[in-house]
Amino acid sequence: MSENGGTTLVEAVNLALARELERDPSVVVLGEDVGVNGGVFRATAGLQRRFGEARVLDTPLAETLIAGMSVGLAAQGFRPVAEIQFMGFIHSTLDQMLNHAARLRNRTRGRLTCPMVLRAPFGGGIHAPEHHSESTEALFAHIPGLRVVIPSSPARAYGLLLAAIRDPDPVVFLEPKRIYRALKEPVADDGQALPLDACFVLREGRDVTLVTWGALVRETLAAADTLAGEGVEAEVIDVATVKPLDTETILASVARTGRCVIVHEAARSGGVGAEIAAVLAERGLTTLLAPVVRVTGYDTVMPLYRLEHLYLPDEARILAAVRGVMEYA
Amino acid sequence: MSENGGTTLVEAVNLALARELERDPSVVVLGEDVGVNGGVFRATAGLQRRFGEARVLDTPLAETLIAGMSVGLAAQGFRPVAEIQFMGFIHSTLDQMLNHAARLRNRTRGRLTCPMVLRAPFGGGIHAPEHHSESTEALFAHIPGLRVVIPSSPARAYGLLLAAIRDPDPVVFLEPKRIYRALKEPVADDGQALPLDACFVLREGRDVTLVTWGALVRETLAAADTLAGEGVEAEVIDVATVKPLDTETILASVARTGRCVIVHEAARSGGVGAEIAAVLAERGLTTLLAPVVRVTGYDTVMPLYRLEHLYLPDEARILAAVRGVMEYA
Amino acid sequence: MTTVARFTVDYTRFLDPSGKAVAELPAFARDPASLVALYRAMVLTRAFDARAVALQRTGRLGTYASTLGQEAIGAALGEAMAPEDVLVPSYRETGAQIARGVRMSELLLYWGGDERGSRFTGPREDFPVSVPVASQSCHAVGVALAFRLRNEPRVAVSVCGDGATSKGDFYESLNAAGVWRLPLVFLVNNNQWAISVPRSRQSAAETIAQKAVAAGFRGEQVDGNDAVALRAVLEAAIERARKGGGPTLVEALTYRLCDHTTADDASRYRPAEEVSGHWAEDPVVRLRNHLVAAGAWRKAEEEALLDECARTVEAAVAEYESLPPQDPASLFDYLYAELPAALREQREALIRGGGGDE
Amino acid sequence: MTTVARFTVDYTRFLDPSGKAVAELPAFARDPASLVALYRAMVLTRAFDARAVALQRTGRLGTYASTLGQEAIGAALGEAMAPEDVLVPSYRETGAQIARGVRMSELLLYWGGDERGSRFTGPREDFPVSVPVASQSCHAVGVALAFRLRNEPRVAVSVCGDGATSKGDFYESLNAAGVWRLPLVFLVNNNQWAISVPRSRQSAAETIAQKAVAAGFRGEQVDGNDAVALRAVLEAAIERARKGGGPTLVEALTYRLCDHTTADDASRYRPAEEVSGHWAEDPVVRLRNHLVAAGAWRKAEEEALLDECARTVEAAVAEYESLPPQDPASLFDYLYAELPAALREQREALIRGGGGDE
Ligand SMILES: Cc1ncc(C[n+]2csc(CCOP(=O)(O)OP(=O)(O)O)c2C)c(N)n1
Ligand SMILES: Cc1ncc(C[n+]2csc(CCOP(=O)(O)OP(=O)(O)O)c2C)c(N)n1
Ligand SMILES: [Mg+2]
Ligand SMILES: [Mg+2]
Repeated sequence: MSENGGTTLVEAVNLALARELERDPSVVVLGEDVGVNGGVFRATAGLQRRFGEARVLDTPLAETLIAGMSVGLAAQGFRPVAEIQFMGFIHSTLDQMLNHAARLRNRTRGRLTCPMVLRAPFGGGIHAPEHHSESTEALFAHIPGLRVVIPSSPARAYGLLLAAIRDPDPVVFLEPKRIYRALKEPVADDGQALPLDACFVLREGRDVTLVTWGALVRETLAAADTLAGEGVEAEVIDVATVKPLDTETILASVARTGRCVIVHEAARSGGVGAEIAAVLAERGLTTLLAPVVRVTGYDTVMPLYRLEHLYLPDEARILAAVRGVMEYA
Repeated sequence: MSENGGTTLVEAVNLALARELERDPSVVVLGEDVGVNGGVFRATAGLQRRFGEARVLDTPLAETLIAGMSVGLAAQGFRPVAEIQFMGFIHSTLDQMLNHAARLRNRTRGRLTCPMVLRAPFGGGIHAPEHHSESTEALFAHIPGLRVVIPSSPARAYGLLLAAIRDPDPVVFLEPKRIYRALKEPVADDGQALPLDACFVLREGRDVTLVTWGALVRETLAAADTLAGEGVEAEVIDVATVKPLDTETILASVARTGRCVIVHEAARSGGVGAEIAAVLAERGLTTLLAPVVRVTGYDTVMPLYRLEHLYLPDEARILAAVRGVMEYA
Repeated sequence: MTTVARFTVDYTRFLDPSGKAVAELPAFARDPASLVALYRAMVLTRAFDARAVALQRTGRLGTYASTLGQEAIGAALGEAMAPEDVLVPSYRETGAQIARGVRMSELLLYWGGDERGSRFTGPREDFPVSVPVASQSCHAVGVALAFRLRNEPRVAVSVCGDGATSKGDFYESLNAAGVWRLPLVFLVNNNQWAISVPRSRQSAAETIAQKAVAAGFRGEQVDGNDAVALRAVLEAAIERARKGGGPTLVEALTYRLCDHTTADDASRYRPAEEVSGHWAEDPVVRLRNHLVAAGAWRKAEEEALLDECARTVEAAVAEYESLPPQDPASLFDYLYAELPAALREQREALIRGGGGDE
Repeated sequence: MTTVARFTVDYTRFLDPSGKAVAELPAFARDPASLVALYRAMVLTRAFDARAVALQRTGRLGTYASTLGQEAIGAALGEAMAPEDVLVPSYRETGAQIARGVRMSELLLYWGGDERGSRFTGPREDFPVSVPVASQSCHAVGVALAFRLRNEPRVAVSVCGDGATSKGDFYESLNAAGVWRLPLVFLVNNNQWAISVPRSRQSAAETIAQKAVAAGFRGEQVDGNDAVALRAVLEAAIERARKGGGPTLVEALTYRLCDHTTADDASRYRPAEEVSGHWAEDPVVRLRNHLVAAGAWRKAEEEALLDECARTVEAAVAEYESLPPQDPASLFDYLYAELPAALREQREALIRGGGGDE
């Protein structure tokens, strides 16, 4: 799809949307500027031209409505895939997602269901304006009845988005926009979904387990490479589905390595990393040879872009944390 | 204030509101039905009659507005104390609380500030209708720039609410409605605030640390009594301010006891208990003699009232967890 | 300065409070016998309401929201909607729900704190009660859009109260329905109160109907205690929507003769005289008077009807009370289509009898 | 059926696109010299905008939202508001912000990703830019209520775009302002586009002004490229509000001649001819033509003004670029009045150079 053979993450999103629009007439794409404009990040580029205005709809500027009407469409058997333009504007969907999307099946004992996807680009690092760099996945990850899925590569974006759209329950699908175009890899548009609710072990290692998701998978893998040069073999786990958590994979890995560093961009307190560390403290305690360390955004407001580099965890911080953990006797 | 000398928690809230309305002309109370009706739980009973319609305002039925206009009032030097009728309806304030209330000071480098309080009754156990039993404090506790405060007794409700109103920054103040009237104690209406950002150690003990907040403080204290009869001395910590967390008190306690059970009503995954357990895994690991156990609501939707007793943690579950932790070798 | 846009709001009433026709009746109403069904539905709703309140008072039901004084709305809506249409209700649409085939035992289950009350065996696509006011308007937009996308001649009806019209999601929904000219009717039960907040403190708009002006479509007022007017206006709005004429906002002007819910004590905030004054507008009496005057209803029929309603309601109560509680596992079994592995342990722990905290 | 409410929306224009008066001018405009200030403000805004866009293109500024074609709004608002009033802006009020005394270097700082840009040294109670569209309307309600509670003759002005009027918080704010008859003017910059969504797809309402009908107060349209009309209408609305006459919604009909922001490419979704057609309405040219025709403006003055604006803007750029970046600790130092103990370690770790992850 791209000049030099590879596919970017945002192109993979586009491929997955097109594939499902093609395959399943109940799929509709909706959101602000998703039509003619193809989305402010081009995730929906060309879809309206190809599938028509009835399948790819520009909505009025109203996020609560976007989430709420998706509930209505989904209850009627459609599979709405709604885009929220930036995660900073997703918070007014919380009422609908928590009170309705996540509960419709349970409330009606399965009579009505809510197979919807709420997509949003998230995270910092692209020098964007205020409110355009949020990472608030933990808010959604606390809500029973939801799934929260975060891809970290083009291939996983493709396969996980297919899975999210096909899933019979509501999925919040968060796309790390910092790597929308930063990396390319061959993506076969073969309609093969990847499993939800499962971590991906991206690198095996016996010395320490690095647990992460989204854009920071890149820095974490780079750190693992650097560590390998120092004789430390790090296992790298991409959590991918942060709700519900595949704790078994993480526990099994830490049972082998005895050490765990969790890396995420969101503010530390109450981030998804807290849940992972808590699970280790509950069910992996005896396997721990060192404290569980979190390398995360600070408990501050994401700063405007001039200082955002200070906020974002980077390879150096990951390395420092891992070295600390390794030295721990 | 009450027949038999004691003051209930909801009466203590009322006393604190009246005290601050009296003391500080910049305090205004607003919300749905807070005026003539005195609030659906009577927390604002009599205040409009006493302080007038300019100080105690019924708003239109619009939670986003209630939070957002409070930001405007606060920026103008008022100290709005807004009531959200039930926590189930608080989620549409999240956009305003996260994007504005929590950020106004930071965004303007201190030029404008946001000394507002958003009060809401929360939690289950009163056989209320759907959406009237939520415990979603973790959503707010993840937001940098906010404080989240939860009293667990009439005296602490009084003292902490005074502190919240006097605090120069936004505070989400969550009132455990299950114990609004369930217990009474003498409350001196002396205008003495209690400290924010600090846990209360309600009971000292050397064997295990029980960490909790809100309505479940009662069951936890009861469990501690039962345990004392079995020769287990439990320390009971009421976290009170769940954001920011007073981790020092918790760490110090666990350093002494070596064991920790966390009790909360909210869904387990990503609850505030996760952050506490994570802090123990990071900074208290060597002091832990047993896994950190969480006794919490399930990762399910709070059921309608007929089955809510199955959802709510109770003394039996606390006891079972503590006994498990104590037996751990 | 030139005038670039003009709007009006119309008001419809056919029967005055005494039941006398004040305008030429619509076709369906000229044969008074055809109004009997409307009347019967209102009486049944009132009987159910009274029983539900009584059950709550004796601890056999949870908090309940009566529709006393507002029965004409549900009865008329029940007749105006086609079975294949979809109702998206708030918590005060008991009458319409019954009329559409939700079992009374299901309604009791819902208010009795049991999720099975929302697994309707009747109108399978109707939405369950929405407690967060106005939030359901957005769902109705999605439902109506689904009809449009599938080219089905069906209509969604979203119902909420006067207080709910202050909420942003109400307006977002109106606006979207206008943009897409959706087959969607917004019905507002303007019962003058939102718990303790009177209509005058809820909005400075002279009418609720005019809120549709903001969204570019028709809003109209109707006497909400006049079942004939309600049925006529709702039928017209629904048929217009069905034929591609777009949405309508219908404001039904009525009065909440009851407390907000059984958890409320309205005497704290409104004078008894205001309430008793509104009893003169009682929609049930109004239609009965009309039928009696037309010779279409007699004392014996009234007695038989009351008797029948009492029996129907009693049977529903018996059904409600005979149903064993749900299994504890039900807390988990409807959360997702398939239980995620992460939740298996919690479910097992719950079944074992609570705990299972690791 | 009777009509129970009627509404109209008026439209005001004084100058036609060529600058000719089409109606009797308001008092302030009869002396054309008095319009020069208005004109100068517009030209300065345009100069600033052009420079900001250029800075962005060369990587010296972040994403920027130009106001090209919409300069009359900010200039007129700047004149209509009193210094003690409070502006509650969106991100496209550069003109009004400059007119109210926000330093251009501060504006550059904000768009340059530096929080100090919102610590205005000028209008100290004005709100900073609000990025989440319409959310600021709620703040304006609070500000206006504060004025009312303190009995101050001050007015809040909330500004947003046409797209923002689809959001629920916009409506919640209108409704509350209506209920309390607040000293609050809602100004909508209807530039016909919300990024790629045209006005016609945003709402079926014939005018944005009529959205005020939903809230029970006056809404009016004004030619948003006619600075004279804008000033007249805004002054009247603000003075009415100041005197207790309640809120007004003013819809300024204009056109976004620029891309949405520097991150946008509008050619993807709107034809070049549409844009070039709207250049004929250019508010700057319109007022200049008017002044020139009235003999109140000459070529030399124009040249001097352009020169002066260029120098003023350049000085602001120099000031912006000379400011050293904020201290890393600034990430923590404005979060709370006093840093909570729980954050001390994180702050220290950051100062030490990142990390400090335990
Ligand atoms: C979003 C939301 N906020 C608050 C409540 C609490 N509440 C329940 S009913 C009600 C008043 C609703 O009034 P109205 O819309 O007029 O409907 P009515 O009850 O009169 O039928 C309130 C405030 C709620 N259910 N939802
Ligand atoms: C709540 C929210 N949703 C989405 C966005 C992203 N966004 C920024 S500007 C814009 C369009 C706004 O259009 P309009 O209100 O007409 O203002 P204009 O930009 O034309 O001045 C959108 C969708 C946002 N800033 N806030
Ligand atoms: Mg009402
Ligand atoms: Mg616009």
